[in-house]
Amino acid sequence: MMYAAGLAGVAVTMLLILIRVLLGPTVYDRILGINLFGTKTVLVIALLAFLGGRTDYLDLALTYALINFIGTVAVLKFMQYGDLGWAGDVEDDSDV
Amino acid sequence: MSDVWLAWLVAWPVVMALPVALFGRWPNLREAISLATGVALLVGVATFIGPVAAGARPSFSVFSILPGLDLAFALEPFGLIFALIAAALWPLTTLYAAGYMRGNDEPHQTRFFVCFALAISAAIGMAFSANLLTLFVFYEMMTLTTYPLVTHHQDVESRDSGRVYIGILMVTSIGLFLPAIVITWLIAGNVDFTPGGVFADTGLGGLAAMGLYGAFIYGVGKAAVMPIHRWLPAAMVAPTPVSALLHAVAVVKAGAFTVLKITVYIFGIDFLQVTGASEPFVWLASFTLLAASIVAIYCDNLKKRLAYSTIGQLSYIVLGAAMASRLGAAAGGLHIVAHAFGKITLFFCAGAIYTAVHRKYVSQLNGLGRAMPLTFAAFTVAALSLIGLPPLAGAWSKWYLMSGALDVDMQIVLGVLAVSSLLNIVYLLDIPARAFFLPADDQAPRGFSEAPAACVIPLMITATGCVVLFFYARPILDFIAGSFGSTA
Amino acid sequence: MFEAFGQAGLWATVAHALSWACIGAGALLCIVGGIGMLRLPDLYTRVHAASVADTGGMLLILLGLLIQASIGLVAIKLVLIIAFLLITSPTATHAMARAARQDGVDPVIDDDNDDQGRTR
Amino acid sequence: MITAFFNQMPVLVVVVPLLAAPLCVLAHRAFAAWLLYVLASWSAFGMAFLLFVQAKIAGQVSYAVGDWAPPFGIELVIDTYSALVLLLVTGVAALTGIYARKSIASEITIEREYLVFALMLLCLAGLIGITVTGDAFNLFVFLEISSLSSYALIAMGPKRRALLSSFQYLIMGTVGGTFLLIGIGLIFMMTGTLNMADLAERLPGVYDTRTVQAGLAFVVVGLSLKAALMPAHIWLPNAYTYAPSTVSAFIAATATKVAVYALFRFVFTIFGVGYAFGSLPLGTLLLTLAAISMIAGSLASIFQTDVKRLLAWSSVAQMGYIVAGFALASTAGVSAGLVHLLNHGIIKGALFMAVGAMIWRVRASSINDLAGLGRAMPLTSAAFVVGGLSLIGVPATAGFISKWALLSALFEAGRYGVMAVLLVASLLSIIYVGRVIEALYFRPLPDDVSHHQHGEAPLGMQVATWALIAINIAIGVHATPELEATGRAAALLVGGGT
Amino acid sequence: MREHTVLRIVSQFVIAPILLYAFYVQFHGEYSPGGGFQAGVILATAIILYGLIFGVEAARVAVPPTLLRIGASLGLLIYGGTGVATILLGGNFLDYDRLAAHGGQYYGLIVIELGVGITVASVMIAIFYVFAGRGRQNNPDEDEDHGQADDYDADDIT
Amino acid sequence: MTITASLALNFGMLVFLTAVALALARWRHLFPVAMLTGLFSLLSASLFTVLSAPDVALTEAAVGAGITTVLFLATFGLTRAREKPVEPSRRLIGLAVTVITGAILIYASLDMPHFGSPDTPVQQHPLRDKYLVDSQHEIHIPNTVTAVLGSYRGYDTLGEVAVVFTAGMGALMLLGRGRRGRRGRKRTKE
Repeated sequence: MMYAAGLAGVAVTMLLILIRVLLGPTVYDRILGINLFGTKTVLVIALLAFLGGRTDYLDLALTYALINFIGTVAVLKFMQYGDLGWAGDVEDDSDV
Repeated sequence: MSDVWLAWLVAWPVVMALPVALFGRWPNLREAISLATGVALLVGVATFIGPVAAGARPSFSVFSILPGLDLAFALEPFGLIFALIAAALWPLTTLYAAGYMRGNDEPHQTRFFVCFALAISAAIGMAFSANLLTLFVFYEMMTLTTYPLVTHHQDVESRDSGRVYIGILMVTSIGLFLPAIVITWLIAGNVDFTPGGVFADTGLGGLAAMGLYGAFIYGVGKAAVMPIHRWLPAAMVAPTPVSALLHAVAVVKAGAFTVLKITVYIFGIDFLQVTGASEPFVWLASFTLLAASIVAIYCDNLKKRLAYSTIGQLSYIVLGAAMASRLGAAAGGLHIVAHAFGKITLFFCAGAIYTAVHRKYVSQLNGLGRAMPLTFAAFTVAALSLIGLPPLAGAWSKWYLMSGALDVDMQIVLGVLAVSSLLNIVYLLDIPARAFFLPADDQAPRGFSEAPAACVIPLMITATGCVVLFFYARPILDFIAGSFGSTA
Repeated sequence: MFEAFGQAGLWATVAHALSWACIGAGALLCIVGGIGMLRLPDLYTRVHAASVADTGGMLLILLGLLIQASIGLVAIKLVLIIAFLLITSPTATHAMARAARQDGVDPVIDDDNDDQGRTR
Repeated sequence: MITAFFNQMPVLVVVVPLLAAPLCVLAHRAFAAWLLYVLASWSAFGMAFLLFVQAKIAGQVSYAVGDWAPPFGIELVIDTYSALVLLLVTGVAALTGIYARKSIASEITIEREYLVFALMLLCLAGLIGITVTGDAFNLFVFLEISSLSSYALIAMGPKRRALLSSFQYLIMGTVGGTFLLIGIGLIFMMTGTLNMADLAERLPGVYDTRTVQAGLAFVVVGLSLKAALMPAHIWLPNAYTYAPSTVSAFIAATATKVAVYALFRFVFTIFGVGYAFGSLPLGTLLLTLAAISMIAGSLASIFQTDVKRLLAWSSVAQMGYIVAGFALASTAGVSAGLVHLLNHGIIKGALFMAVGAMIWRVRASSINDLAGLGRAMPLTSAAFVVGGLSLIGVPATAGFISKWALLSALFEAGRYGVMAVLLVASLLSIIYVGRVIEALYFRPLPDDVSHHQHGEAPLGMQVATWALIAINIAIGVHATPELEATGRAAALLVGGGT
Repeated sequence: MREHTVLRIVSQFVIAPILLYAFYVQFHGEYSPGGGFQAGVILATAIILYGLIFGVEAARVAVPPTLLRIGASLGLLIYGGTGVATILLGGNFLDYDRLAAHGGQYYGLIVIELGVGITVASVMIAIFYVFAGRGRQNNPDEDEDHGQADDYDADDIT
Repeated sequence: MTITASLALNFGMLVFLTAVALALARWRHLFPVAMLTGLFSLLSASLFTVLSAPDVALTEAAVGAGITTVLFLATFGLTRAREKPVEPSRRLIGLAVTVITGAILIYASLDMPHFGSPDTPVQQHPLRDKYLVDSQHEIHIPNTVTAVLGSYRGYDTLGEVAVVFTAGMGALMLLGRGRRGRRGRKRTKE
């Protein structure tokens, strides 16, 4: 029951995020949304694993948690350089 | 002679085409080989006369092309006659061609002689073939090997003509002949040349038989029944020896021969008589005959006129076949012989005239008779033979054709033949008449100026042949008829 | 489930209640974050709402699950997931916000103007 | 040991080329890769021949991969039908090996030659895999291997358009593959099995479900796309035209043929004649499409100025012939379709090889550029002539046998209309073949052709071309063995399916 | 991307666990979801992340393309070779029971999954290299090529 | 309870998927499209999880969410990131094909066995028992999917590996360095 409730909550959140992704308006909104969506998927799968009693599904959640990051990095890099292979400016250490 | 010799005889010119091709650098050697090959072929074919006359029917199956269908040869009198004509006229033409090609400095002579040999091989193959499929194989081989001869000059005109030539012949053969063979095979289960035909017990209806017969008549484009005759005048762009041997003898006779073979051995005279399947084609042949003759009158180009004459003469043979009478068919066979000698002489003459004085239009021939008496004498003999005057070969074939028509109560054919003979006189005798009786123009050579001997000798021989055949017509007819069943 | 009021039973009940609370709160937090995503005026405020609510919601829900899990592989995996998400999610958000800033997406400062900040 | 080898042949014929491909990549040298290709393709050809004999003796060779009895594991099944197609594919591949060395070298950088051979091996393995498998899904897997590799190979063509045409092929091919997969999925859903024999056993029970009908539709459409049947042909002319010569020859001779093989393997063996042609109007539909293919393909072919494109359009027409034969669903018809499938493979392979040799010489493929080559390259041109005549259906060539068989089958089935269409299409082929031959022989060499452009193609290219031509003529003069084999296959398909 | 200090450091933290996890999926596939394919992809993801952060050239140094070419081939060969080995041991193709008296299937599966993993990882990384390595910024000298791309085959068949 | 939840979840996922798919088709700018495909993968992976297919979900997650997005973006680095407008006629053809395919699929679904019902042909075929029960003592590994893919249908998997290999070699051949320097011309870089 509690898993189902959690699931419902996360699903509603996913809906809201999806609307934001579809609406935009900037690309960053979409990236943010998709990133969040990924996290929510992790939650959904984790909850599903417990709901169905198949805890080995957690592997899936783990995979997501790891891989979702890459998509975001790739998008950001592409947005900044228009290219994925570019090593970047090593000298520029202005950040932080 | 063993039966396997049939296959060897067919292969012989092909084999010998190889040395001809190899020795292209040495024209004398090349042509000697060609000539020797031709003579050997003639001798080889002639050895079969005795056994076949004695009633032997040698046959040889090379291998099966399709299950139940062999590439097979079988000899019967009619095929032997056709083979003999081709084999006999080939060495003559080779001799003539040697003179003509050199006299006119033609290019690609080696290709010419090679293709020539291949075409003869195809003719022999057709003559010997034991079934429709074998015949079709050699029929197509002949079309293909004569195509380079037609386009020999490789200029725009010969290319265009070549297109017409190969186009019509291929379209008709693939489009009509082949399906007709397939259908025959499926209906009769057999496409062997069988005395009495293969359709006897198949329940093939009259109308269907008529359609099938039509598919054959028009499928065999080489028979040049109108309206698919256009290829023949087109082929006249070829050098004259080609026109002489191939488009007066081998190719066109191959067409007529095929039609006769199909009529007699596939449909069977009796079957056609009962069903009346071939009757419409009597009228088509008659129409072709008259129309071609009329066109010929208006042709100024000598070779073209002869070509239309050939179209007309071929229709005699088709007529003989289509009237569904044994005698008519045999007469058609005889006409193949008679016309072969007549028409090759005429073409030889045309070539000789071109070689000697480079003229190819009828209107330019005025008064040349004195300069080239031998040529024009031969021309006259051949023309008279074609018109059908005794004592020349053509007389008999027309006579038997008429008798055959009477046998099957087609009196109107007599009228057609009579009218056509008149037209023949008009367009053929016109030429020697001009040569001998009209005054020559300014450029005409004054003295004796015949073509080279290599050109003149063959045409003299063939002209003599026209006369000699007159006396042997009946034996030939009987020989042919022997295989067609009794002649009434 | 509540077989006896023994030590183990008590612990089970408490754990159950605890995880209920965690998951419920987490789900609620997620929804709040979602609403924030949808309703807040510009990118940066959305980042704020989303990031806080998201990390919190995620943490709570997974904690709720962790409580349910027995010690073992499952628990380790859950911990790993939590660790990863805790590292990567804010990093991604941070990088994104930074990129947006560099790209010139302006925050909406003026309260009267509810327009969404946009340049692209 | 020998027996063991014989028993393992069904899988070895696939595995040898499949594993030769990574070896090519490891070797990383053009020559070594070529050698591997030749070795693998010839040994595959040898095994194909032995399998053909085995199938003839035993009727059907079955092999359980992993020793899991079918339907639990994947079964490889070789009957005469697959053995014949297998012979065609491996034979053409083996000859392509001889042909490829010089041709590839002239069109592709040396650095990536090894990849070309690796991909050709993969393509070969895919095509072989399709023919020998007895499992519906396995067929799809190998179809994907062959398709993927052919996309890449076609894109390697020397012109930039090659990329575009490969992309077009990729789109159509992927759609086709997806449809096939959906179809297989649907019939799996209704039967619970993927093994062909098992499917054939279980499908009759669910014949009247809409799911199975839709499954058939998806399979047929999907494989028709791969086979380039008329409305789905648009990828073919571009793909064949812009691919490297070797690839054109190989793919034109095999890829579409194998797709047709697969299509009718599904239709006859899995769905059954009675269902596809009795209950559903598949026969009429396919015949109509075939007739349209014949006419439209031939017509389009006439107007081409590029020889490769001309041949490609002619292939569209010839696919119509093949499908028309199969679509009759009679023993004679299927046999005729199969005969033409084999013969056309041989003919088109030879023609593309001949054209490839000309391209190797003149670096151009428009008809005008070939003018006068009859003298400069007599042997290659002669090969083209024989191949062209075969396409027309002149006797003593394989094309004649096909035409004979097809005409008989159509007449027997009373399909006079299709018969007429076939004849008209053949007549059109006279025109397009004639145009090329005329250019080769009866037009002079252009004046600006420098002397080094004279001369024949390298020996390897000629040997391969003439080998195919020789087979072509051999079939033409003695087709009895071929017709017996196809007749056997047809009897098996038509008789065994119901 | 190196100027993103946070990103860089976090990535360095993340790459190692991803690699570890890939091996877990690879060798634990018999007990939990996943296997060679998934492991290969995850492994590739780690390398790709490295390439994203430090540039493709750096990644090429870490995992050279030659290695990938060999890996891709080797994986397929391992898989097919297992089948050939079973044939040589007297069984049918891929009949793992022949590999060992007991648990042949298990060993067979491990080996072939390894083959799958190697091939998939190599191919995925190789594809990333060829795609990303041809980008606009990474190969400034290839920019001209883009400009003249349309006539690059000017001396080829036209 | 579980069934209802999973049905509701199924339904929800499908609605999400449809929405994303429509957006994918509508958006002209390919950049967000690439991101959306990632999202699409996430959704379908969740769906697979709901359908109890963890192996497929794992693959979808690894490939769809990770690699695909990266590769899409890498491709945009080589091409334009904006879709060229397609002429209406071709769009019409596309629409027709899609509608017809959809219609046939719906037609096909009319006679499909009910979802989750135990008496479907798939459930009743001996294959099911073989794979689900016998495999445990024949192969001795708990993950049936691995057993089926690796052993029972190992030959298919070999084929799939070959597909991957083919794709890799194809990409290497077409895009690898040195494409320009053909026929004797030496490549300039490295």
